[in-house]
Amino acid sequence: MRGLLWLVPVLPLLGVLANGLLVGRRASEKTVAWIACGSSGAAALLALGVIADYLRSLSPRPFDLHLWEWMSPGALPMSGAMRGAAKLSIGFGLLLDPLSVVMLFVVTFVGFWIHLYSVGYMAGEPGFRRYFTYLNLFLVAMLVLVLGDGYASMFLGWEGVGLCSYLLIGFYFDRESAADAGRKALIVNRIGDFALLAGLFALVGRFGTLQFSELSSLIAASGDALRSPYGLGLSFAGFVTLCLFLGATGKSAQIPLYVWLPDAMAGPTPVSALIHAATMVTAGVYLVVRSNAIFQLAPGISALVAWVGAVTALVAAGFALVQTDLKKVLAYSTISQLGYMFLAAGLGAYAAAIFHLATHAFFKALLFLAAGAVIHALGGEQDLRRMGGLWSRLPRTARAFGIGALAIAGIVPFAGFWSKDAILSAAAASGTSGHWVLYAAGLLTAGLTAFYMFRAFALAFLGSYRGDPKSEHPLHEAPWTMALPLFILAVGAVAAGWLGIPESLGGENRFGRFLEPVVAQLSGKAPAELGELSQAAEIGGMVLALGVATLAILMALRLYRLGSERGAALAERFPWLYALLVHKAWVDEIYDATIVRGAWGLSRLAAKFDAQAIDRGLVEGAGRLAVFGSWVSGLFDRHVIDGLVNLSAWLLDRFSRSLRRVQTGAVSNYAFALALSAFVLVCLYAVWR
Amino acid sequence: MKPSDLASVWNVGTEHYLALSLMLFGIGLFGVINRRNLITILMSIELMLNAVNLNLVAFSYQRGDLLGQVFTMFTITVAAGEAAVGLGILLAMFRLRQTTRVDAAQELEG
Amino acid sequence: MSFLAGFLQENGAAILFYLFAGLSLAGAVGVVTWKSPMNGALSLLVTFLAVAALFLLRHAGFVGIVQIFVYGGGIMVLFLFVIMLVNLNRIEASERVWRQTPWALLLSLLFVGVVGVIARANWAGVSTAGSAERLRTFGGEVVGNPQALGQELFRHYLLPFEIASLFLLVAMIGAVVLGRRE
Amino acid sequence: MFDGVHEVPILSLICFLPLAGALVVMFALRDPATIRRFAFGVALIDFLLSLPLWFMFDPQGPLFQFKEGLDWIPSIGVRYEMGIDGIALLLVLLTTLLGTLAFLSSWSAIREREKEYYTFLLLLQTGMLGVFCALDFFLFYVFWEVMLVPMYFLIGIWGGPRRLYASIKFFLYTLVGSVLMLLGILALYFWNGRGLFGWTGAGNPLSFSIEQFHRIGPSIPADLQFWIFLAFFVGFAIKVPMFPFHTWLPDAHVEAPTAGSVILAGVLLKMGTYGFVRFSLPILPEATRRLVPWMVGLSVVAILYGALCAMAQRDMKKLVAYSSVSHLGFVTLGIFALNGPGLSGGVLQMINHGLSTGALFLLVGVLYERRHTRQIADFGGLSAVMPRYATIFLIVTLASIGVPTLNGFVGEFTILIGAFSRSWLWAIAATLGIVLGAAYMLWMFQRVFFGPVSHEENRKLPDLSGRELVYLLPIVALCFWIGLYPKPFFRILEKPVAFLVENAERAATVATPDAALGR
Amino acid sequence: MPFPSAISLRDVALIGPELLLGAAGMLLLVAGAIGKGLSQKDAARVAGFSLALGAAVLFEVRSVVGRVPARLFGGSLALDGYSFFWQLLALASVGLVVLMSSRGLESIASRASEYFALLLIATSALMLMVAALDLLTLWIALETMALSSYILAGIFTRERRSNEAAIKYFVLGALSSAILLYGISLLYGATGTLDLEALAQAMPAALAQGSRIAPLGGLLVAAGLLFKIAAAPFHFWVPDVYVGAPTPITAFLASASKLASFAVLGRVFLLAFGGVRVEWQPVIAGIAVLSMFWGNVGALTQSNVKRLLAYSSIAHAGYLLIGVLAASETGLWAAMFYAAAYAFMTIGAFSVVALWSRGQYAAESCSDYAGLGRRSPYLSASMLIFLIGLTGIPPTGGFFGKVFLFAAAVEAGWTGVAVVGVLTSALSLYFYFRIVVFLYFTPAAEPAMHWETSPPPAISAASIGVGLCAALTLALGIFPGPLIDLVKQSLLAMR
Repeated sequence: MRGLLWLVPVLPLLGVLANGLLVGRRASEKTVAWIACGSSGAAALLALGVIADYLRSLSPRPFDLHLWEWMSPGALPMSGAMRGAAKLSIGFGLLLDPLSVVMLFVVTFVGFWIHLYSVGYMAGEPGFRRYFTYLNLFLVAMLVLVLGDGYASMFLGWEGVGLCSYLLIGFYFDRESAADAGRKALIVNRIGDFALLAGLFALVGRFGTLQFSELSSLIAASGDALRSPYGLGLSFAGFVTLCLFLGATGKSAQIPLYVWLPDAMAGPTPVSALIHAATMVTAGVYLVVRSNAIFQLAPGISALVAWVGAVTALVAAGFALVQTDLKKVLAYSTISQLGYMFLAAGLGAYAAAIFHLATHAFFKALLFLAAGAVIHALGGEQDLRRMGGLWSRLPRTARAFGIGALAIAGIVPFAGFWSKDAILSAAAASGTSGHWVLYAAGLLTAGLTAFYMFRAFALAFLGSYRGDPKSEHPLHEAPWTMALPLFILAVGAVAAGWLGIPESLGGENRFGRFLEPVVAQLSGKAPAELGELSQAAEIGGMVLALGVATLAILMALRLYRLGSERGAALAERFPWLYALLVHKAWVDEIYDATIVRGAWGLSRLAAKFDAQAIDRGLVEGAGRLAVFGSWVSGLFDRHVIDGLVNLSAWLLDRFSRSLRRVQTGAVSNYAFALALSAFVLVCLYAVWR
Repeated sequence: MKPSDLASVWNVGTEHYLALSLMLFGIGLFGVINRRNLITILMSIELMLNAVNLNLVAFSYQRGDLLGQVFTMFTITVAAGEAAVGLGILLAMFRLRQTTRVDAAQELEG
Repeated sequence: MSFLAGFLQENGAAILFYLFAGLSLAGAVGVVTWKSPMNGALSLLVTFLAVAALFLLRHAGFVGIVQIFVYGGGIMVLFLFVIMLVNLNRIEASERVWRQTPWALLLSLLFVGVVGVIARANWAGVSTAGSAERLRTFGGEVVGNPQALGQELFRHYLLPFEIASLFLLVAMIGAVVLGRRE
Repeated sequence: MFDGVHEVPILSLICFLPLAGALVVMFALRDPATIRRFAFGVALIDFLLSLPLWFMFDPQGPLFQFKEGLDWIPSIGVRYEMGIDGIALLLVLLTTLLGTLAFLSSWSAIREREKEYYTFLLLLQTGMLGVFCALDFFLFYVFWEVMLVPMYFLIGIWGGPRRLYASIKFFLYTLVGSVLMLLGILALYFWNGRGLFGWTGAGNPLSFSIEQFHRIGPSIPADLQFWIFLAFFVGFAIKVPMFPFHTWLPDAHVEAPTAGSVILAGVLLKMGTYGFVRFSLPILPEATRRLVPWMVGLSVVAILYGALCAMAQRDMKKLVAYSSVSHLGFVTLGIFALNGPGLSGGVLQMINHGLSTGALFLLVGVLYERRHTRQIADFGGLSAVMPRYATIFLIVTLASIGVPTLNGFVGEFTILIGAFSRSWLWAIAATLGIVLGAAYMLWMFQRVFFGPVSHEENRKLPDLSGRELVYLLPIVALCFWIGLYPKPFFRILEKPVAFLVENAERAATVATPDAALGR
Repeated sequence: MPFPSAISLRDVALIGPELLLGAAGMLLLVAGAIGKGLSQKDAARVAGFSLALGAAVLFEVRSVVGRVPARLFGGSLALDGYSFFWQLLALASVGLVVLMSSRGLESIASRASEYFALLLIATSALMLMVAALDLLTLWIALETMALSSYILAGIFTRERRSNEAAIKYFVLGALSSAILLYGISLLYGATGTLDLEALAQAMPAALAQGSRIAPLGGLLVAAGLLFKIAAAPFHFWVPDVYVGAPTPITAFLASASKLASFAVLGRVFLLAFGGVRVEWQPVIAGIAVLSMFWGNVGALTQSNVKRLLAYSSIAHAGYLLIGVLAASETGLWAAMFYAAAYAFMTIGAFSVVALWSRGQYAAESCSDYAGLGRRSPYLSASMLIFLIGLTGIPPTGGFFGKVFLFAAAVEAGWTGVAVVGVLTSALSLYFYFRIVVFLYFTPAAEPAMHWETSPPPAISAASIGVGLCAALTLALGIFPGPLIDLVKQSLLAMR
């Protein structure tokens, strides 16, 4: 059965081909939908089969399905550990181990339901077929990403998902904003990839392979050799991990590269659910966990990861407090939750990170889909201030959203509670210096999360409808294709956490132990791991977190039950804080300024080139610089390089004309010249002798 | 004057002839590059040839072999031929331009 | 008196040389300075004759004679003939001095000077005692300059001689082709 | 093992078939339509003829295969020697393929003086094939120069408004380069023989045989190597073009007709890099080793500089042209990494660039044929109007910015692996070029295809015709093939690359490039 | 009187070709004189026939003499491979000139016989000149050739330009030959001999004794010869005379006369002054560089095709000089090869010019050629070939010639000169291809009336000549082997 692993990504690929090439322009939405959902559903089922087969086998060893040799570019002289030249061979294959099993399940499961949901959501859109082609394509890429048996294969998927997100964000390409957002996303990701690539090259240069299996053994073998200084004043391990982590921040929207995710909400809501909440954005976390072996050799960078995660989580949660656009709220919440995962990964609690990843996939997807249903019902309205009172009108959606909200807020026994608790206790128990600060940040974030989520809930569903009454009538509950996924995911959001009930509550943290083989500690001092706290302390922590969350929820409901007036009042109380949050700490502007200050006067020149460059944000700033640079280099081309050539041409021309002037046509002059030449000849010789 | 110089003055040797021919040559050259009347130019060329003849004859005397004189015969011949052709060209020019001034023929240039 | 005779006895050759040298130079200067070609032609004649005399002084009797005949006879007549033909008064006397004159003068002087200086380094000390005999002997016996010359010419320089005939033929054709008025 | 086949002088056939075709077109044919069909037929047959090479070439076999040899000018040791190794094989196939496509693309684009046009195109084909097949340096040089003339005419007669300037500029630049190269060749020739002025030679019988030069190369004294390398460098660097010599490229590209640009970008530029691989590296290993820092530096400059220039362009063709500068910077970077991945990646990238850039020019040509403008600003929202066109354009764009599963990635990835193990500093700088590449290509793509349809006249643009699909799809297919399963290509390159690498190793190492690169 | 013993009939027989040409010339004269003379066509036929016959006899002589170089007339003439090659080349190029003379001489039809007679006599003089072994013979032959070319240049006595050309050529030619003669006299004085082989011995000795006259004479001789081969800075006559003279004569000056003078230069410098090459090599190097530069740069801004070709001829003098400069076997045979290639290319180019200029319409300005590529495709194609060849791009003889010359320079260590050479030849592309631009890239501006008035004749002797030149240029570019062998052998014979 597991031999069929290769078929899992191939099925959606077939869907892509079928929808993209075979069925013509006028294929009915039904056909398209059937092909798309059929292929992804089949993939999901097959995945389940494979997973079951894998689990059933006693002592599940990693199952590496080598498909073909991808790149075999000759021999490469090795540096460091292994001397001599290694025959480089970069293969393409799929790997099944606990980690990828988890990811595989999440991706196929959530992916399928979102496909189904999209059928209803996208009904009647002009680009229906294109949409599903892209969506299937994304599924393929994501599967390759999580199943790839080496960094090369993974990178293939990595780039693929980036591409699909570019296409899907820019799905409504006739809106400039969408197109820009798409490009912004892709280029920010490219910046991350650029770091990631550097990391991979370093690995190849050192070990001559990119296969996970070989690498982990090689790393374990070389051990401390990797701590020797390498570049940028870092050890080899440090260099590599830093590169990898930068790549991760790009994909997973962490500080400093998070700016693209909020804009990415320009895409259709199911896309936001699938790509920008459940799966793609978690790839960064996956990467870090996948590379845990080498991360463990770079404690410094690991700490960095933890801190970046914590700060991102806190800040993003803060921004989410004041958003008025429902999807933006969710977007920032996603960023914040991803921060959580990185916090865990940085602390060495890899299992916890993945655990939270999985649960988050469920409830965040659920939240997005619910939000999508709301938006769908309101005919595209996204502004919370024009909602309200939908509890009665959209009961199913409202309940689904509620469940999701409870889950993310971390209320017992919803999924979020368990995973979040795992992370917090990891923070508490961690040996990393300043781990209490991290813990506090986590706790505070938890509170904020609960607050903004229920703020949104209250604004959307409680109180009275504030939108323009005209759009009230067509309000309708979503069709079953949208409702069913809501339901399924809601179940997931409730139950997914139960896999990881810690021992302290009498559960046997199945999840954690399942992942053991992947995240096993290397020999040497292990960073703190789950279950080192005393049971009492752990339970205390749980209660504390729970209390904070509940408190936050109540506050939120109290403030926003009847609308945003009280919230506004609160905002007036702390104007500076409010401003700070509303303007997202002016990060975009700061990026802009920092990039542009490099050449502020010049940017106006650059702007001449393209209105595109007059735009805010990191990418556009960079674009502006680049455009300016390109303008300069254009000048250089025309005036210096060509200039030299033209100059010589001009000189030659002058020369030629003067030579012609010598040719006066007067025979006497010629005779004189002739005699003179002879004379000069004689003189030169006389002198030279 | 030192006696030696006196001697060199009074016993005339090859060098005297060469000096003379050099002067003739120079004068002829000057005529060619200075005068613009074709006839005068032709005459100056004859002067130069004569200078050469002097050279040759002087050398042949010094070396005591006849080659120089033989060569002189040829030079004279050539001089005659060139004069004939030169004058022919001059006539043609005169017919075309009613002048023998070479600076009248200055259409081709550049 | 006797001193003078003795002087002439000793240095007759030198005196003659200087005399004719002066004449030839004078003529040459005349050629390049007279305004009118006619005067130029006449002074050219002077040069020709003086040079012929100098040939005789260098024991080149035959060549001297040829010089007189060909130059004094042929070429000079040719010149005069042409000058007549193009109808003297129609030849506007070209002014002798113009833009180029100083340079021309300078160049000619420099040429003479430099070549003179270069040559002088060698010529001083070249044996001046030429042998006149060898110039009129052939195959051991003294036959006189003309015959010796003839022998030389037809023994060793037959080919150039023939080519010279070709040359004269060309000159003739040229004169005809160019001079003919159609 | 293929003796039976080797009786057939297949390389000569492939190389001179177009010439024969050109003669026929010149003297025999009148009617444009027939000329068009005939010329295309010739090109197609040529391509089909070249296909067997791929199958009959034995990667384990000797370095050069399908060899042919005849005395040409025995008195000075010039021979007519043909033969190809893996590198040349790939380039020959690329040439025949792109040639065929170029003919197809000219089908409706060229409607005046077809007779001359197709004659020159066929002559050009012969010249290029000869360059890649020649195993005699002199023969190589002859083809190298012959090829300039038809290209000059293609630009000069059928080019754009500034064609006169562009054509003569192209011709002069390349000619200057090649004549200097000639001096290098001669020096080599004499050193192989009696020797030349300062240096006493190896005393071998006079010959221009490339293999002979490969043999004696490493024993050439270093200072002579240096001078010869310089001479070669000028010739090849102008052709590539490397950084300071590149200004002829944009002009030539913008003015040339579509087919011209395709061949220019697809094949002509490769001759420079091919020259480096075939001559500079193996024959002058010592000089190469010493100059690696400069070469790598220039390559990286070219990568970034070309990318920046590309970003500034408003004219699609110009943009693509500058992107070529950047891409070829990658190629040279890989070549002068002087290790397995770098070299094989570099060579593979030659092919990739040929395919993707060729395709880009074809696509721009398609648009130009419809709208007679190449200004990016004149378009927008095309993906609504011409979805098929947009799709293919997107795929090719992605290929050229090196997205995995497409060919560009394989090349750049391997090149960078090689470069990285030389010096991670340069490699990272080069990697930046990839980011920029994404920026300018997608930017163009967005401005042309996304957003609302900005110009009314664009609403009616017809989508790709059957013929256009026919000449675009093969390229797309190849892009995917190389992107997903490049192994056959690597296998073919294995031997030549190994040869080059060990040649570089063999050269007495004075200053290791890494140290020179401040590693 | 007994026939001088030094001369044998054999010698006379062995200069059969020259005698034959001379005789043919006189025959033409006589035939032209009696009655109403010969028609242009007949005269041309006679000339062509005698040239062909001369060539045949030449081969015969060659076969009789065999490989060993023969000394004739007491060593004043040498029949060796060197002279054989140049004589053959002279015959070939004059033959082509005769072919192209079938056009454009209408105005002097009455003097056709004299015209061809002069051409023939010049040829025979020229053949003697390249074989001459002593300066006397050499000089008189040179003078004969020069004199006839003065006349030929001015043979259009009714045309001001032709006459002006004649004047300039004559005055400057006479001046230069006077200088040359003065040099010869000095040489004679310094060494007492005019025999080249004797000089080869005498020169080093004289220099060893620190003689200054000998080198002085040598320099003046060099000046005279450089004038004849139109090397800068002795080239001032070239552009004007080339433009003014009748096009066939221009071709003659640019090919036969120039190349024969070059042959003489080569013989004098490498044979007579060979022992003292270090003395003159720098001079020649300077002259070569100057010529290449002056010729090519001067041509850059020319719009008159004949003038442009004149400048290119100056440049090519420079290229040829590289062969002498190298003073090596490679250099010499390279120069000989290039001379042959150059002769065909330049004669071809001039023939095309002659063919395109008809009646009053002198197609000499580049702009007159606009759009000719379509109207007379074959001539344009040939012109293209010649221009490519002159630039030195394969597959033409010009390419190989240049390659070998530069090779010689590199081998001899004159790399700097070689670099100048390659760069200037790359530069020359610019002006040669300006003609191409007009031929092919620019449409005919006005419906050029001259074509309508007189459509180009389908096939004429001149066009045949063009075809021959084009074929030869290409042939030398694709199969240079035979010619290379020929020149190499001729050098072997010279040693």
